[in-house]
Amino acid sequence: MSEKLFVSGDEAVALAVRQAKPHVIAAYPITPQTIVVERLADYVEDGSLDCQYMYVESEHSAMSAVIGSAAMGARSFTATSSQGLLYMVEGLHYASGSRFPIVMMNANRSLAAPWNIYGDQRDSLSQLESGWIQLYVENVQEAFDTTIQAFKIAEDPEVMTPVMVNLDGFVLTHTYEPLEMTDQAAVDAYIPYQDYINKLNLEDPVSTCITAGPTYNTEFRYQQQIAMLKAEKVIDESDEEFGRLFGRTYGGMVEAYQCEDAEAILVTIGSVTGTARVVVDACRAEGKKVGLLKLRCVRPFPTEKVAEIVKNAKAVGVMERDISFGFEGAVYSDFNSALKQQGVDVPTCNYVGGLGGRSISKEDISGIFDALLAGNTEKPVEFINVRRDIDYGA
Amino acid sequence: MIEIRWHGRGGQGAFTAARLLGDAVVCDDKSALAFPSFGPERRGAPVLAFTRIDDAPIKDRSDVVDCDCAIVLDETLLGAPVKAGLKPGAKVIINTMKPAEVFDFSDCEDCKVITVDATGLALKILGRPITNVPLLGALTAATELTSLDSIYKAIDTQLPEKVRAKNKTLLEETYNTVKEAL
Amino acid sequence: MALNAKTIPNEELFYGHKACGGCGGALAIRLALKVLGERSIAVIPPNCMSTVAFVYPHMPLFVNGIIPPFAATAAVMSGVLAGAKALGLEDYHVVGFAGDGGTSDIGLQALSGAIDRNDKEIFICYDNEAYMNTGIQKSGLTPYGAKTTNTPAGKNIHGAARPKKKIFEIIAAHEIPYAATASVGYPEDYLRKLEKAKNCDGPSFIHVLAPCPTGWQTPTDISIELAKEAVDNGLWYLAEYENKEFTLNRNPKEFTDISDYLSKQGRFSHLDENDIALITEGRDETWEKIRRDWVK
Amino acid sequence: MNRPKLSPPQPSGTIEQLPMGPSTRSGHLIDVSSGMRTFRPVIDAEKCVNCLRCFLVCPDGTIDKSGDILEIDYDYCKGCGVCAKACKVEAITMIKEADA
Repeated sequence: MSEKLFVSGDEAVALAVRQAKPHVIAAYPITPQTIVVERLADYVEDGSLDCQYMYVESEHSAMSAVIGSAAMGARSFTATSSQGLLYMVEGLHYASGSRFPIVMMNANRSLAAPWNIYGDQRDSLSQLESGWIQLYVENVQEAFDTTIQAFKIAEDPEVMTPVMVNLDGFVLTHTYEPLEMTDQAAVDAYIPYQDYINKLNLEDPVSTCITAGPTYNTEFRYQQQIAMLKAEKVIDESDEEFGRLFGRTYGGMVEAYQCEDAEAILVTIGSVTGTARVVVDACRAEGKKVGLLKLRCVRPFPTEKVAEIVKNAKAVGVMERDISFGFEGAVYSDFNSALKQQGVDVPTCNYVGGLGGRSISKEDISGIFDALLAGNTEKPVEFINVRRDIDYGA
Repeated sequence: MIEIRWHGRGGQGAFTAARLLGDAVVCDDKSALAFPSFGPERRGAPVLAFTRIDDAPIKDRSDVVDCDCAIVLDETLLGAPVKAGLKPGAKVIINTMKPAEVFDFSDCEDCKVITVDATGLALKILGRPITNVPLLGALTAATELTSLDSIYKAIDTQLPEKVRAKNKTLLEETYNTVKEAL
Repeated sequence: MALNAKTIPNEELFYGHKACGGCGGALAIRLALKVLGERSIAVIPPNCMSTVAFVYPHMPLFVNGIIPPFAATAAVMSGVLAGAKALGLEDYHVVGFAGDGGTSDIGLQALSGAIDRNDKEIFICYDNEAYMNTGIQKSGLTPYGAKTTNTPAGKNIHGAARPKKKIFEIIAAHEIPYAATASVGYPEDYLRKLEKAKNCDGPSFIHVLAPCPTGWQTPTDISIELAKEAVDNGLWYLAEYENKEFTLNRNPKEFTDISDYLSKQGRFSHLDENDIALITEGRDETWEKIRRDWVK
Repeated sequence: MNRPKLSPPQPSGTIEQLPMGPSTRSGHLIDVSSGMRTFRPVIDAEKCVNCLRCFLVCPDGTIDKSGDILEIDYDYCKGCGVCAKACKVEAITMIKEADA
């Protein structure tokens, strides 16, 4: 019988990591990820988690340490956020290029300057090119379930690519919600530890993370691309199998909610999806044909799936807590490119909001649906709720 | 959906109360979200915490704008933020020795003020002026959102073992005090 | 059994590499691996040695090896140790070979952290006194007066303006179980220190002077000899730190001529009498202190 | 001579046969270093007193001490001359590669 708990997103991740039984955990504290590393330290202290828990002096060293442990073939976990993720960036590429199946939790948080500890997704979305699989979750239960799935995806022999599980800072990391735990024995069976070949070996020495010049570099890179593309199927299948075992499933790469006959579809990532569901239900009750496309995975990008889902819509909005200054949101660029690749011609709009922790309200979202339904898609990139008249009392 | 707003100062345990309430209603097979006003507030600074309660799983993650109930852990916090966004018929529970009549909420439609000397009760039972659990007792007495039994269960999972028994006593005593007064 | 040319193994574990002829760094790694053995895991950050050890598919390193991020030699070593420990592996040594910059500049934070964790790793700084891999730029261990490509020597600037960081003392200040300085010009002393590091039950650090004929602008055949001269003339010293005490291993009664050492190297060819006087003064100041504090 | 040998090149294959990630077995030599040499050291076995100083200081480890006399692996000797300088009995001479 599964246990029902009332925990925060950070705690859920720590509980999931405990069930995944990593050999090595190395992490450096940063708000709003801190509780993950605190809880994991507690589990090591109380004996409920048997692993090498490393106190490191920086995120750069945290990532480097799990690169070292993964190079030995040890299941390895780290967690970070925001500036910490950026401080790790060099290591992200070492890890993905070396094909080490590291799992990392990232608490999505804004980037300085201006300094801000609150949630947006500019940290992880700035790392789409890092070679990591990027998963985004909507609620605390999904954070738990996806963290367990992440180990399966990363360690799949066809994938062997590190996975970043992203939780919106505070809105998910610090919000308490009901959580159904999974049975430990079933998790053990779902993600059994398996040895891998690109690790160091005392009996038959290996050189890893080595140099590959122009003669071989392209081929190693091509392998990475193939592995990422194969990951798409593995992400879907891992979620399906999880559903069979534990009764919860999230649609794999994407989830289409009320999209079948939808005239206007909003694409969302992360926790805002929940609020958007409420708005979709309300709009539907009023007879408005709107739908929601939740991107659960941004790398690899679900090109064919998104095109298939939105192809009959009249307008699509892409909402993201991110902006590539001077252009548009990174996910919007990807999304448009996916449609173009797939020959789908639907007007699209980019809604940039939720920056630095600003709440995205139901009214914001219903306003977007109304605009999309009315065909107001002339302005491709729109900042939501920019306060042009600043009231310093507010 | 029922939305509760807790007004406290950093260190008073407003968020713990929000969490205990959430956990308790989850024990009742309802759904709940509990979250603090996120931020780097230090001890003593005014803080907010929220509990959202519903029968169905809660998906809405936008900020709480209007609330069904505002709970004030310390009467010095009374002011505009407490009055903001009260739904018609909202309940305001205030930790004070004064009677409810002295608090003017006439500008809030059908608002009902309930007062309780939570500090006094806490000093008597805990020996410390920690008012979050007694105010949860007062809220339960005033709203019956959950039961004392469910809060006991929540206390068992959310609070450290050594403070559980006294907090349960304090909870019950405040609950009874408010019930009698109503 | 003392380690020397007769007793160390004939087998080579770093062989066929494409380091420059006369490379002191290559000798430092070669000798270290002879002492540490084939169950070593070598962590070599981006530097000359990883450049010559790891170019696929030519693999001159005969033990396990990995290139860590430049700043993170010690952190990757810690991770390797943690992984090995968690997987129950036994009988191995984790050794890092970082250059002077990879130790005293960009690698210092991770090294400090690893020592603080008391991780049993052997960190070897092969010091050729500049960033040679990128084309000879000043590092924290470039000595006063050395001409590098970013501390040029001309009328206004006479090469590097500051003396070497005292990285051995910085590491010792962590109260590390074992730290030593060494020189490839005194290989038996270096071998003895490697053996101590190998048997040390905690982090250990060896700072070994390893001349670079290319960066020092010298003929290849004198590079190992120069490493000996640097000790004999007092510009380098052989010392150890263990049980929270410093020991000076070699205390020359008289120093050999500094000018002779400097004049053999193109990087010092611009130095005038004033510069040499300053270098001599710096040396004497250092020795006054270490003789006072490190000689029992 | 007890020194690693040049390994035959790996047989050609498909991209699938490349190792996963840039990793491969350590200790695999596909090239020699003799091309880096202008001079080569030659040991006069008569003069050699077998002190092994040259073996000790060779940065490339190309002097093999396992036999009755020291042998140099000319596949990997770069001709740096460190051994000749280190030899106290002047048993090692550097001769021009062209004259060898």
